Amino acid sequence: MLILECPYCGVHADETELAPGGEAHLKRFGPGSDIDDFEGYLFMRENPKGLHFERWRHAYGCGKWFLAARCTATLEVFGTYPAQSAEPPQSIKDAITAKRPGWSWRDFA
Amino acid sequence: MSTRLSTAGRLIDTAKPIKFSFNGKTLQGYAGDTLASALLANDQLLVGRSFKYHRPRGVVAAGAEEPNGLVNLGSNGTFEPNQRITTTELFDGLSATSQNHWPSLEFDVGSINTHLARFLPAGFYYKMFIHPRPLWKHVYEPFIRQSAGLGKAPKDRDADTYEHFNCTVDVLVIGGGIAGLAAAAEAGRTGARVLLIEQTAAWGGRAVVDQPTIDGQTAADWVTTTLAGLAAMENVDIRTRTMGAGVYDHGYVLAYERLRDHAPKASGPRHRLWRIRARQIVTATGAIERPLSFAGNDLPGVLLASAVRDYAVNFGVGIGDRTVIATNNDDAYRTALALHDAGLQVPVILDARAKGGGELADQARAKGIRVENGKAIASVKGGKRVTGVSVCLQAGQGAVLEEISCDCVAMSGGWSPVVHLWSHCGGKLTWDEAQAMFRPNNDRPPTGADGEAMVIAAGTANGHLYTAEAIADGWSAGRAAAHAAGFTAKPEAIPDGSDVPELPLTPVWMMPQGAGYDLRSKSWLDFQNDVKVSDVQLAAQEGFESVEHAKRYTTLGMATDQGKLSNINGLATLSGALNIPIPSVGTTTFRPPYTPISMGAIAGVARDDLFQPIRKTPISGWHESNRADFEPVGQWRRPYAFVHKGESVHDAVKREVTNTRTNVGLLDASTLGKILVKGPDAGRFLDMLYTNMMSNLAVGKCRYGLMCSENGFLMDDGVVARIDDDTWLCHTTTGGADRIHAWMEDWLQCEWWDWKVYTANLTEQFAQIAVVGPKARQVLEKMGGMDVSKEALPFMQWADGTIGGFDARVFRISFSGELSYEIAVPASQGRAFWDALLSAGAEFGMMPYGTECLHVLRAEKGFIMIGDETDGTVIPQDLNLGWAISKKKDDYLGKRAQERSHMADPNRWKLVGLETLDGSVIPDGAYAVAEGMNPNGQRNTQGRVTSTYFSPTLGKGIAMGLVLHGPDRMGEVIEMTKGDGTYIKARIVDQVFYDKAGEKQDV
Amino acid sequence: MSEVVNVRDLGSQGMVTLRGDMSSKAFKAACKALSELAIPDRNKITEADGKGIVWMSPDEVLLLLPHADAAAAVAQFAAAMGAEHHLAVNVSDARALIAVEGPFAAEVLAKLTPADVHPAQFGPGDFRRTRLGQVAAAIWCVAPGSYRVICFRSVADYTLNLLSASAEAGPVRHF
Amino acid sequence: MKRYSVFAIAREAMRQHTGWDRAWAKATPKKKYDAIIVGAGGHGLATAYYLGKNHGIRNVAILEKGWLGGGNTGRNTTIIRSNYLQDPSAAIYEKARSLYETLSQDLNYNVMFSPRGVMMLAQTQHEIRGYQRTAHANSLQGVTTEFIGPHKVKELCPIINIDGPRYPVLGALWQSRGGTARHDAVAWGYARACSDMGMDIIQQCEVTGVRQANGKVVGVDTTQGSIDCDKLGIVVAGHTGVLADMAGFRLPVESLCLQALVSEPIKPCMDVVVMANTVHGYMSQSDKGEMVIGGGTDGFNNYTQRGSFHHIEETVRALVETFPMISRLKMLRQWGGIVDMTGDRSPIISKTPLGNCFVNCGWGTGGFKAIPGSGWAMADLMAKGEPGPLAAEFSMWRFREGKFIDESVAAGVAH
Repeated sequence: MLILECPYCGVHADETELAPGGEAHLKRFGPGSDIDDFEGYLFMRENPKGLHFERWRHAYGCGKWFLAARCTATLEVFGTYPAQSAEPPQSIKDAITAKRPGWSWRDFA
Repeated sequence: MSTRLSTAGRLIDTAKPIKFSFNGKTLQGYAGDTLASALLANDQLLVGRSFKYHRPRGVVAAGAEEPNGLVNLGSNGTFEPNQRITTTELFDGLSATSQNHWPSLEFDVGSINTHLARFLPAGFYYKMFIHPRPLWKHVYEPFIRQSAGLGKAPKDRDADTYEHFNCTVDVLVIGGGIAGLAAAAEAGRTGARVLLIEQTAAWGGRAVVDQPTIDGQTAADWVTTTLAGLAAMENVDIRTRTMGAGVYDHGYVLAYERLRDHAPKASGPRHRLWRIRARQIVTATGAIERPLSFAGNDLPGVLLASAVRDYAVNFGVGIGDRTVIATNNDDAYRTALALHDAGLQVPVILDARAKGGGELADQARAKGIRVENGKAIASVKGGKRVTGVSVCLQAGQGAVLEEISCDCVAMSGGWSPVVHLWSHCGGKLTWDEAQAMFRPNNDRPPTGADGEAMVIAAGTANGHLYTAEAIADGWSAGRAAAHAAGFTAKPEAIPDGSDVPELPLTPVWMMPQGAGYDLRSKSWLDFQNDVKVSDVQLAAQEGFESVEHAKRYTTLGMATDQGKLSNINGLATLSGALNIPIPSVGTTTFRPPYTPISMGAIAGVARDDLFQPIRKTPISGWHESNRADFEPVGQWRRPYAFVHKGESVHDAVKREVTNTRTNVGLLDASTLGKILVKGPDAGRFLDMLYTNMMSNLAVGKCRYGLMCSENGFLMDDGVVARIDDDTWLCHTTTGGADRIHAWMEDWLQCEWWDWKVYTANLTEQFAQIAVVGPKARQVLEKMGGMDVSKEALPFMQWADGTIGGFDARVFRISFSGELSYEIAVPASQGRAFWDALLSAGAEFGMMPYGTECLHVLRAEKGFIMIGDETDGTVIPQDLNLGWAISKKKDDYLGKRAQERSHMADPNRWKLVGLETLDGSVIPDGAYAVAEGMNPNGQRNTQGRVTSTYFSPTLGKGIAMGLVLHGPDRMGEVIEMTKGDGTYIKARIVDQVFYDKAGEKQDV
Repeated sequence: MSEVVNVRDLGSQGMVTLRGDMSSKAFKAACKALSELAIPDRNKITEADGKGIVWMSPDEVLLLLPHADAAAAVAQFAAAMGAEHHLAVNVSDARALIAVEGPFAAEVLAKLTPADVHPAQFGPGDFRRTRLGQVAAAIWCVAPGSYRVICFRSVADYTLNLLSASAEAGPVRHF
Repeated sequence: MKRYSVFAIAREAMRQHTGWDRAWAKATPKKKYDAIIVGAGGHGLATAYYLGKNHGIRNVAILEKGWLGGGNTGRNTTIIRSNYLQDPSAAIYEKARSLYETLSQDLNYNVMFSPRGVMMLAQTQHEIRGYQRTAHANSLQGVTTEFIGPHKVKELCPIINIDGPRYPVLGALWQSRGGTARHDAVAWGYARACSDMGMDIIQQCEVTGVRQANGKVVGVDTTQGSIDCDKLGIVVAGHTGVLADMAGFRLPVESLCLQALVSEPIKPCMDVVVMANTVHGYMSQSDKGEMVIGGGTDGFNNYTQRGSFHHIEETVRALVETFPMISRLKMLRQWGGIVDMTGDRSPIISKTPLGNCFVNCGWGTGGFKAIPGSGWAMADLMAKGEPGPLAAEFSMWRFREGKFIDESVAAGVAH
């Protein structure tokens, strides 16, 4: 039963107050885009056993979407940050590096 | 015999006799008794039958680890099977019956199995009943099921209520023994929010039975003092009868409080399920004594040594007059001493250790108790109860040296810490060679959200069997937990416990060491599931080498006690058979709950009317009092039809359709989604959301729009109204309101966060009522107010104004093909407006209609319905809705997906109308068959029906469906499945069956 | 039983959703003008003589006022914001307001919400959007033993019954 | 290998069961195999079995990082049914169900297939239409199902509450030859039969790398050394993503935790499997007497085999409403398994970007019931190098074309 801190309202929300939204930092590919890119955008997922970046919505709360850095093997949470982020903030990256030196996820490291 | 001793027990109040019944026999116990102690006090040793061989079973333990003492408790609405008698507190009028036997407990036909035992080894059913095939289902399986299964199935609805409670604490201490008490006291001193829970009704755990000295007082006095101290702390809550059931991720703990099991007549919930968020968890859950594996160790009268002691000290019950004690450690000597002090005989203590015991042994000898070192039990004599034991050398193969008559055997194979809660969430274990036990590996604890340790094991649960160590460990666990949760205080003196020094135990996994097959096949490991030493050895022999395989193959540890007594002995036996060390065998996974918890408690208050929320419109009250036949739509309940007296539901629908087409109908459309979208970028946003162009919609006008998922599939539709320059109102389907609003917010927050758009879900702010039918305008004009003429308010436009004095927003839109006004008024006025419409409409024959009429009306008109024409695999193009897909836009959600080969495939099934040649109604779900079979031998298909109804207006069946190249095959006749293997002929026609020109809705 | 927790529907209550840049002068001024109140910190509510402002999310507050004044307030806010991007809507009828009052009122809520409503953590002026049983709700503490619950109108009956059942089941005596 | 029978039992009983040999042989890796299957769960073992039985390929190794059958095969709710809506699903699940009918005889191992009947409750008008549609589809797919009314439901399952206040039972989709089987026995039976054919089942052998040369797989690195092979089959359910990563390609798969629980055993009171999708719960009674209950899946990636408790709560809540008598039963044990979900919740049985490397995954919540059919189709694919009719539609590339096999459309959800 996860607890995640909503970066908007600061509430340490119970899992039952949140709605999971799948993998984070997906780039949308629209009309005319390459089929591989489009397939990657809609279907291909990192699905790592370990560090993962994912989307959550504080559904039973302020209603805002946010992103979380979490380990899928231990459920450790390294931090949460606003959905309006092209990549994880340095503070989160540092927090991960402290626990998982040499980590990488897609283009992030 | 088993009887009540003159020496009163600690926990019972002989001044308060209690009457109860067992198998119809009325018996007496005392306040403070458990059902087990009360039965034993009445010499009722035999309490049940085992699972597989239906062997006679007696109580073996005194606590939650009891595998045998399970009964059917209560009757009717309070009946409950598999109640554990050692944890069932006695109450006046308690009525219990024993389980798993026929015809009676004393004489059980099923016990024939015990004589067939040699034919029923581990996994026998995998090897037989294979031929002939039908016999398995019809003969063997029913027999196996009937003979398995323990308690009876409840029949009635549960008469009790349950509830949940959520709380957040800094430190949760599980276990009210001296370690737990010390932990709670120390954590409490720091000011941390502390919750201490104990599964039984009494504090102090084992210490108060054996009474070591703590801080110069007896353990009992120390417990009393400590409890007083805890009670005085504002920040500490202590609870008995509350079991730590499970530890989950991020400090989530389930606790199971049994509020009324001991007092059924009291009011309030029966159980309370605690959902605790703890920053730190201390598991001071104690340890469980292990049985010894010797032949006949399953006979009634063979108990754990500690249990025999508990019954004597706590309940003043002597299990036998003559008790033989078998042990491999010093602790069991305490039982001998306790029995001796209670005036009972202990003919001999058989200590499997060559050198025997320490100080406690000396005390025993001093009292004249015979102590035999290096000796063991070869076998126990007796049938339904112990009559004696034959003694042999532990080192030998069981050659009998002497026979000793006795009526009770107290066994002790050493102690195993209760590591369940430590292990639930990933805590690792380590094998302690010296004490022959798995204990928590404190270097690999369960970790929480921050990746740091969240559980600390304490006391005997942490492998510290001595009082001094246990209490000190508890103290430091409490201190460490509080500190980890951010609380500290100046340390005070560590509670000081004193112990009689003990000699180390010697692991004894088989008694005697060299027991032959005849003995091994009578030495029980799992008493309830009838798993013997020989079964585990057979599993190993057949290659079931992993502990998980052996467990599943033999069913060891899969009984209702989940192996609390059998697991360690079982895997020690396995390691012996495989000749590998115990730690390499490993343990099975510990899963919640620690002991079984009621389904009622898990469901909590969510039963009957509170099972799930029922969403109501402002007009629901009227529906309920006017014979509405409801259908659930999401969490809403919408009237399916309003059934008049003497009508069938079908008649009602016909009447509603005809009346709406000829006079005027009234529909409560309040459940439709109404989402306001506002801002400088709102138009641009809606152009991305809808397949249509919405930015160019003129203020005051309405437009029907489609929404697709990024996969291209049609997911919702509805009418969009342009409110003002930067504001649109989007109508969604009933089911879509919340989903689509969340969908909008998702895109606005996560993709186009620089766009200036705000949304608000106004679905519940308004009651929306559709006035539908040729006389709709007359009704509104009669009510007076705004001009609703065709000129002032043409089709597909909206206007604000008043109607009959109500502030209203009126939409000229139609989902029926009739002249139609959808009128939104503030929800608080919805019911009054509805009533006003009804009275104004009376003279025009106005009648309310339900969802089924709505469906028929739209089907006659050929309008699609999300969920009928769509199913998550249909794209707008399939439904000939290309006209609603803007060609001007280079992007909208779903557009890219619709460019994919399969989406653009000309062979996709397309929407058409269907009507049977004989006017009958095509069955729901019918498929259109095509010639031949596919490579998998399945009949080919060329389409399916999506909506099919009897049309009262046309007096025949009408349908819509998706058909291969349908629109190009008008007039063609295809065959549809009837479902009974036959087919019905249907002609492909235009999907619009009524008012093809669309004149009626535009008058 | 002397200990009783009272659960009742407070009837019609004016509520207006205001969305916009809460840091902007215009937004603050407009709120002030409507309520005489300052915008509260996050997860807080400010209340005074029949009016209140609730922090709902980083770009949204909820204005509490008499039901009759809601429509006018919407217009007034819109006027005050002028061209600045905002949203003001009357949601009075979309929601219900419930009072939960009595010695163990906090425990009644704790039976239904995962939020930590221990009086030591959730006191007067504290506000939380969360879940009660299976529905969304907003709760705040007016005074010790006195709480308010806002839920959607369509589930008002469910929420009332849920709270009543929890109240009738009696205190837990944990808080 | 000694045949199992009542006579064998009797013979062994007379000599203290000393004559039973290992159910499957202990094996150490050879240098090279014609085919290597990664994953000794039900699907992997069945694949190996049919490679040998149907295609004569017996120089096969099945590699298992833990213990055979120790994954989802041993932690599911053992439901077997084939009442699926879409043709490809119905085909492979019905193939599996029909193989289950005679599996005990084929394997000479009693897997206790119990065709007691499976019903899926319709509790809304929408569900009625959905299940009627499925019944029509099944009638053309050679799957025997029927849509039955509430009274037949009550007659088949007396403990059900058909007129609950919230969701009365309006009917059900009934498959009389659906049912359950003993999950462990399925894995053990296949393993024994594979071993009997001379195949090597190598447990405690984790694959650490996939070796390839010019676009083709040539072997694997394992914790027991390197092993060469001509063909590689990846059949590791929730851990498919990890293996695919080693093989150098990605799959449209996510790993989630699915939960289940059992009650304490009681005397027989329910002789059918009931699934109630509107309220999200399903239940059957095991031969031991436990009520076996399926819970929900977490919505987030999870490899811990520990799900979130609120799913258990929702499921039990639903079932107490549907079967009021279980309120006073007790939950004995809850657990979780890692299931692999694809974009359309249907499986993948497919070639991969790596030559001679094949994958079988994505069974999500529906794996156990499919084991024999899945193994049959995967063996066919590995033997011929091209998918046969059963596997044809389950390509890993179908998503890019939008060619979904979506079962959720039939109001039902797969279990």
